[in-house]
Amino acid sequence: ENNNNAAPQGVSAGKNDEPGKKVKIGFSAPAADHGWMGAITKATQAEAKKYSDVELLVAEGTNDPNQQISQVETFINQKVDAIVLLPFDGPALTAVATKAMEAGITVVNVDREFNSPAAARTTILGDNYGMGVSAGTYVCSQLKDKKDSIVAEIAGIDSLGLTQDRSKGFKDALADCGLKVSNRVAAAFTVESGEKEAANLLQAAPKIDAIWNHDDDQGVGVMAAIKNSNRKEFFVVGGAGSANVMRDIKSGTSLVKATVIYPSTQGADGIRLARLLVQKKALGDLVEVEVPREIQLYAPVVTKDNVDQYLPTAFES
Amino acid sequence: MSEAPSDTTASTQATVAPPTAQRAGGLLSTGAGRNLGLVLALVVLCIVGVATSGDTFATGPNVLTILRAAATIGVVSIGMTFVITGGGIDLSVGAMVALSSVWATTLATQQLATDYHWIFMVSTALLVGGACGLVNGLLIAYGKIVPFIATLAMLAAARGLAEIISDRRTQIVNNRSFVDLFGGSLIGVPTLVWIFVLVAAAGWVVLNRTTFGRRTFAVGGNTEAARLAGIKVQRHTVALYVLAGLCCGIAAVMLMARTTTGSSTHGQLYELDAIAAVVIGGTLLSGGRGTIVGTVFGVLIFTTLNNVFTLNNLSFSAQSVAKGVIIVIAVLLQQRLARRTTSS
Amino acid sequence: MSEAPSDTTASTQATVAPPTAQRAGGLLSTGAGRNLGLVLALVVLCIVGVATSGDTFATGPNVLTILRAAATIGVVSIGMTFVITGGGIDLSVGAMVALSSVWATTLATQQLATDYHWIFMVSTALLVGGACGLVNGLLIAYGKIVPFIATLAMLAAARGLAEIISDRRTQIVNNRSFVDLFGGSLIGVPTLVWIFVLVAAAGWVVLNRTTFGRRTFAVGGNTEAARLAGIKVQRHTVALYVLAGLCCGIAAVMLMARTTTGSSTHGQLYELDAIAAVVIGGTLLSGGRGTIVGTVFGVLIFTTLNNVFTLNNLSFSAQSVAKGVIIVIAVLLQQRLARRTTSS
Amino acid sequence: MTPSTPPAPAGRESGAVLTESALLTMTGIVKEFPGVRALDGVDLDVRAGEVHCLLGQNGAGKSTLIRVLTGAHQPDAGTIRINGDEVQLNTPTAAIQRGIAAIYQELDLVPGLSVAENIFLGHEPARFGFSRRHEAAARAREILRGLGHGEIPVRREVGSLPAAGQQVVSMARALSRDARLIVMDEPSAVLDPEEVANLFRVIRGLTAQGVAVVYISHRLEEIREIGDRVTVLKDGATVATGLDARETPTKELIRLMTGRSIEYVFPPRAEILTTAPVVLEVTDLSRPGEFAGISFSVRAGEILGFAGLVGSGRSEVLETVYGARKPATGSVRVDGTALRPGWVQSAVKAGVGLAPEERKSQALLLDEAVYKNITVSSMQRFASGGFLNNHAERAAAVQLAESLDVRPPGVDQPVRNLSGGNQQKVVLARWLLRDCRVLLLDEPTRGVDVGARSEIYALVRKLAASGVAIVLVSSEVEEVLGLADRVVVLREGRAVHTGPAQEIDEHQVLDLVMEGSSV
Ligand SMILES: Nc1ncnc2c1ncn2[C@@H]1O[C@H](COP(=O)(O)OP(=O)(O)OP(=O)(O)O)[C@@H](O)[C@H]1O
Ligand SMILES: Nc1ncnc2c1ncn2[C@@H]1O[C@H](COP(=O)(O)OP(=O)(O)OP(=O)(O)O)[C@@H](O)[C@H]1O
Ligand SMILES: [Mg+2]
Ligand SMILES: [Mg+2]
Repeated sequence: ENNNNAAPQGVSAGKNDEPGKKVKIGFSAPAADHGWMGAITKATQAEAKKYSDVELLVAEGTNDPNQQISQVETFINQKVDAIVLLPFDGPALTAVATKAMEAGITVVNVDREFNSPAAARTTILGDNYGMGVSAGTYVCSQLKDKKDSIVAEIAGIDSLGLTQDRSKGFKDALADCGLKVSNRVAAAFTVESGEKEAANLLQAAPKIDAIWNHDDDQGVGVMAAIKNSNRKEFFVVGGAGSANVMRDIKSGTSLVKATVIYPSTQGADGIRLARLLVQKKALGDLVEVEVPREIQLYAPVVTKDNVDQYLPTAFES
Repeated sequence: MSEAPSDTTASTQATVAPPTAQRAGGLLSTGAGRNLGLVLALVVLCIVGVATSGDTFATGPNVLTILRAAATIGVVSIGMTFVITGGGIDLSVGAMVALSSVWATTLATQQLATDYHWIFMVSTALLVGGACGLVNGLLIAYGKIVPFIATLAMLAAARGLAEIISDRRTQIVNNRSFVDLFGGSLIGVPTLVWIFVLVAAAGWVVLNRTTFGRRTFAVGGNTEAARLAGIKVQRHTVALYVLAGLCCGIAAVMLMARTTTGSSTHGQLYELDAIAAVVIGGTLLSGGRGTIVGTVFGVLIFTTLNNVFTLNNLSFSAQSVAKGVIIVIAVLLQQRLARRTTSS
Repeated sequence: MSEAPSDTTASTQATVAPPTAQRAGGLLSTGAGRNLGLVLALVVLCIVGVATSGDTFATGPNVLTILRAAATIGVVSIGMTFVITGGGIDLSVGAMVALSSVWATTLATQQLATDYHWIFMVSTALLVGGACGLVNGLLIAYGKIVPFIATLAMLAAARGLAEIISDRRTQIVNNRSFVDLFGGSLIGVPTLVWIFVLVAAAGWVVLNRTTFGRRTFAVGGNTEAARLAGIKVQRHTVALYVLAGLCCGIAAVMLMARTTTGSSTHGQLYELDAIAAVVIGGTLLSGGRGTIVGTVFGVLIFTTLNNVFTLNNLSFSAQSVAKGVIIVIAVLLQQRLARRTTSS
Repeated sequence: MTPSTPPAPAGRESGAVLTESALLTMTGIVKEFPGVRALDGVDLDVRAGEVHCLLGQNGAGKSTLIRVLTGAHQPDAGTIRINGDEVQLNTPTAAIQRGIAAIYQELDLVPGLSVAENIFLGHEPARFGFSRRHEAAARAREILRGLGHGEIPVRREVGSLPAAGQQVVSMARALSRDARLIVMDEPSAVLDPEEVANLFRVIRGLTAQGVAVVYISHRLEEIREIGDRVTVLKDGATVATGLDARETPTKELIRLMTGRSIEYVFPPRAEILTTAPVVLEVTDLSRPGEFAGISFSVRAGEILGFAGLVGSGRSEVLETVYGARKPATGSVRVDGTALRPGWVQSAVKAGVGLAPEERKSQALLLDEAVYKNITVSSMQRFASGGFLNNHAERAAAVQLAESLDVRPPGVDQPVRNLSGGNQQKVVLARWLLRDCRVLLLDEPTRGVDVGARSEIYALVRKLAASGVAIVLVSSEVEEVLGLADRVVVLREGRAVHTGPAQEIDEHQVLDLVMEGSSV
């Protein structure tokens, strides 16, 4: 059970936390137009504050690659030591990230992957496909006797690659147990869009057995819509793992029976790794003296049984 | 002075068009005619809905779903109708909804609501919306900043402020009686829909039956004429933006009840949705002509479109394309129809 | 009927103020004066930039960074200036950029580029942009759909189509020579900036020195008068939207070079950014008055603002608030200045 | 035409002698616009119950003075007294409260509102903010009836009324306030003789009740008929005041206004050769509800005049010939080639030009410079490969502006800043610049002052002499008869008479126009 990378005390206990050389880190991320992205930025800033030797520069969140590129260029001009970059679109930021690396700046790629290994020193990824698989597997485990079950999916922003990956994982996992997604809508990761799309979805499908909702923040809206419809015949699996949902799961009275974690601490981990890399330190619990090239975070399923383990690091959406 | 009958006939000729053409034109231009196209577009949409998923589309719950979805953006659009009729535009509506919802769900406000009454939450939302509208109005009327820029600035500022206040968290509404009342139903119809109906009715009365409404047309249609007629144009402009802000406050309350949250991400792209509904309803973007009934239809058309798409399980991208095509067809149809009935 | 010379002199004397005052007024009202405010706003921004982070702000690379960021949206804004001056609006620019970038980076197009020349990618982007603009123009000029609605429909349709074509995957540009050329530099200045400069210069010449530009002002200022003056209003309107579409095609090429990708998510909210730049530059949203120089300043002001923010490490949300406040202050300042210089 | 005088005891004599105490005194009024001193020390005094006429050339400052009086402009210097008390008219409301109402030169109505709503704009009958529509409608109807236009539907949108109807609404609006002083800025410009007579009847009724009227017009014969006293403005200053409206010789008035003497006559006609080729040929043109069966032809060098009442469809005929409206039947040929119906381009290409009736909405690019307005229809001439030669363009415009005496003379200012009459000259200049085969002139002298008017007459003649075929529409019968070679009289959309101008006189035309009886 020690697969959880986000346990805060674990890594920081060693001598790595002792102040070292000053590190100037630039951070750029998409617009905080949904809870998870807001949590990412917050966690990143909070993490940076913990270290007296880290100076964090935060650029305005933007969904325009053009503007994000110029933010990275500005960081290069400012001669920062490292850049933690959560690109709106991985491939679109690859060129400028490569440029930063060539300028001797340590680039840490977060969440959305570049398409060139030369563009980042290390990459921290959530497991979007794995998230879908986890959710699908959980749904299968709950519905294994009923082959004609109706499964619905409320996705996030459909034009993002990560949504596609999640949906693919979900579909593949369901296929393994002979289920399929009957109804699917895409919201926009916001509470409001979640409510709106869920309300429509509930009309489209008069009977449902399970719903997977990609994002717990939009899930608040989804649950509001479900409550409005007075329907109770199904269970809901969440995504991302917000504290609210975990508390609901813990209470046991909610329709939400499980959620799949998509860690919102990726940016914070990015800060730590960037600092270690610039200060030429190793990752505490590994024997290896270099920080690994890629770290993929695990997407565990949280249920009533193990919720206490995850609640402390869950994000308050 | 004797009025020779022949003279009167001659002057009738000069000052008004022939009576037959006039009656038809009058009827059509005052509402039924223009709205006929909108009604038709809506009816066609409903027929498509029934044809493709009749079992669910035509049910009571689904109709209520459509209405509930229309309610929030509908209230915002009513406010927008006033602003646009008065010759302005408001890009900050979405941001004002977000800020109002966040401010009305802070710990402090919710504490007040818990201790005393949820009315504190509602009035906070209205106050915040009204205050933002006031700032918009002052900047535009007295600062002489073009509405587009002034409200764009408000958009950025209000959303930023909402993020700061909420610390970018989704704030959950704890007050049960608030959620039960506004999220509930009255005689089988959701409270939200009642609110929309009330706001729309009030909007219609104000726009068409009060001096305030008539002056809105004057300010939007011919500002200089309005000024020369002794209308306090600047004060009126401020009032219009305050009104839009208040509508955003109401919308925030509705959204808080509907989603049980306040959030800085609420109301995204409301500005586009509201303007689209208003314009498709027949209000002139250049001001001076506006219709509440048209706006209501505009909102219903967009919401029904969304519902029909979802019922049919269309992919998101296909929805987009279809939406664009349908809007164009609907408008063309409506225009053709309006032209034919007017010319006949 | 004979004109006594003395009379003429007298009347000139009486009705016209001393020549110096007149010339000053004329100069100020025709450009330098209005732009003076914009120049000042930009200068103030730069002073703030230098004061708060002089070591990086005033360096060559940073200036190039600002210019590079301004280039793409700048080209879009030039096209938008034409459309708005001609009395229209184009909400679909961002979607057209996305669709052009996607279409120009499909496997098929890239294969052509690899086999023959990257010119195929560029011309695909221009063609797609131009074609979308053509559809916009036809719907507006001949279909008589209001520009707001027609281009809103195009926004939805083009973005949806871009998603379908790309299957919502980001498409990587493989053609090295394309990326090297457009992503590279010429005499120390990035190719993108050169393109922006060229497009802006061409735009200025066309708007101010050609019959096409003159007609644009006429159509935007008074459509009926333009029609009766013998201008082919409909054809001209179509041309304006095609021009905007072409600019989006160029912007797509620039974005493809800058990001080395084509994607359906490119160009988000470009419509708002471009309109804001155009309007803050002094072009009238109601048409008939437009300035390319103003637009360029508008774009530079917004881009510099972003740059100064990034350099100064303001908190995320505070940046939003500050942006709103600064826009308002800049516009107020500019107006006050323009008024003072004109009245003196 | 002899309009019946109202039975009321009112009259100009009684008005003039009613009271000698000044109701309004304006002294030393100065108003400057950027670059232009529009008013340069104007004095004006108006007595209760009189009709005080304001005369002056285009751009003399009449409208500006009026706007100062109604609080629309703030004067830079000078005092305004009402009943001897000095007042500050900072806003239109302040002026309205002091009993000053106005009919502005440019119709200031809200097109989207109904007739009744426009009449009561700003002081709607209301209770608790709710408008009392029935009361408004009833009162509006009453006022309109008093104006002799009870037939105008009070719930109709004003934007759908023709210009004459809108002018009536404007008048009704001024009357809806209990005004002591009503200012009328060229109210007769869009009215035909019949309507003008009606207007005068109303004015007499007003003065009989002690209301003072300030009346502005470029038609001197109107001044003689209705005015009591005259004030003349020239270049923004009062050059004469308190002149007797009936006794002062026309020559004197014109000299005061223009500083020179002008023969207010029409230039002599040239002989039209019957062998001259027919340039414009219109056959059986009709549009249901507007006009029917219109046929006429114009030879090179000929001027064809259209006479008729407002609303008889003259403008529609011209616009249809031009292609701005699509005819239901009929054809238009220029030099023998048929034009594509309803297609302005085709007319323009064939060398047809139209100076439309409504200069503001149909002709002018208000925010553009004067010279750009003049050259907009002839741009090709100054362009090579699409690029404009600014120098040649401006030079041509300057020359025309000078020959028409457009004031102030600079061609770079926006047309919006010009006075009404000067704007009209700019519209004319546009078509003079373009070498037309056929020129359609709709009310070319509307709002144009005496001096410029005779210059325009001379120009039109000169154009005709150079071989242009001209069609002229004017509500001033005298103008049609004086300038045209042949006259068509329209009545309710039908040509009731066509013939040489010399063979018909003003009375006959008016009889035709109103009763349709044959000559
Ligand atoms: N807003 C303005 N800005 C600049 N100049 C102006 C403005 N309004 C009027 N003027 C100028 O003031 C002068 C007087 O104009 P005004 O309209 O009062 O003339 P007018 O006597 O009414 O002429 P007309 O008989 O043609 O109506 C003109 O030279 C005009 O160009
Ligand atoms: N916008 C309109 N709506 C309805 N009827 C109109 C409109 N404009 C004109 N008409 C009608 O068309 C006919 C002709 O109008 P118009 O005033 O243009 O004639 P006219 O002979 O050109 O007079 P004038 O020369 O004074 O303008 C009238 O019956 C009038 O009522
Ligand atoms: Mg005037
Ligand atoms: Mg006419």
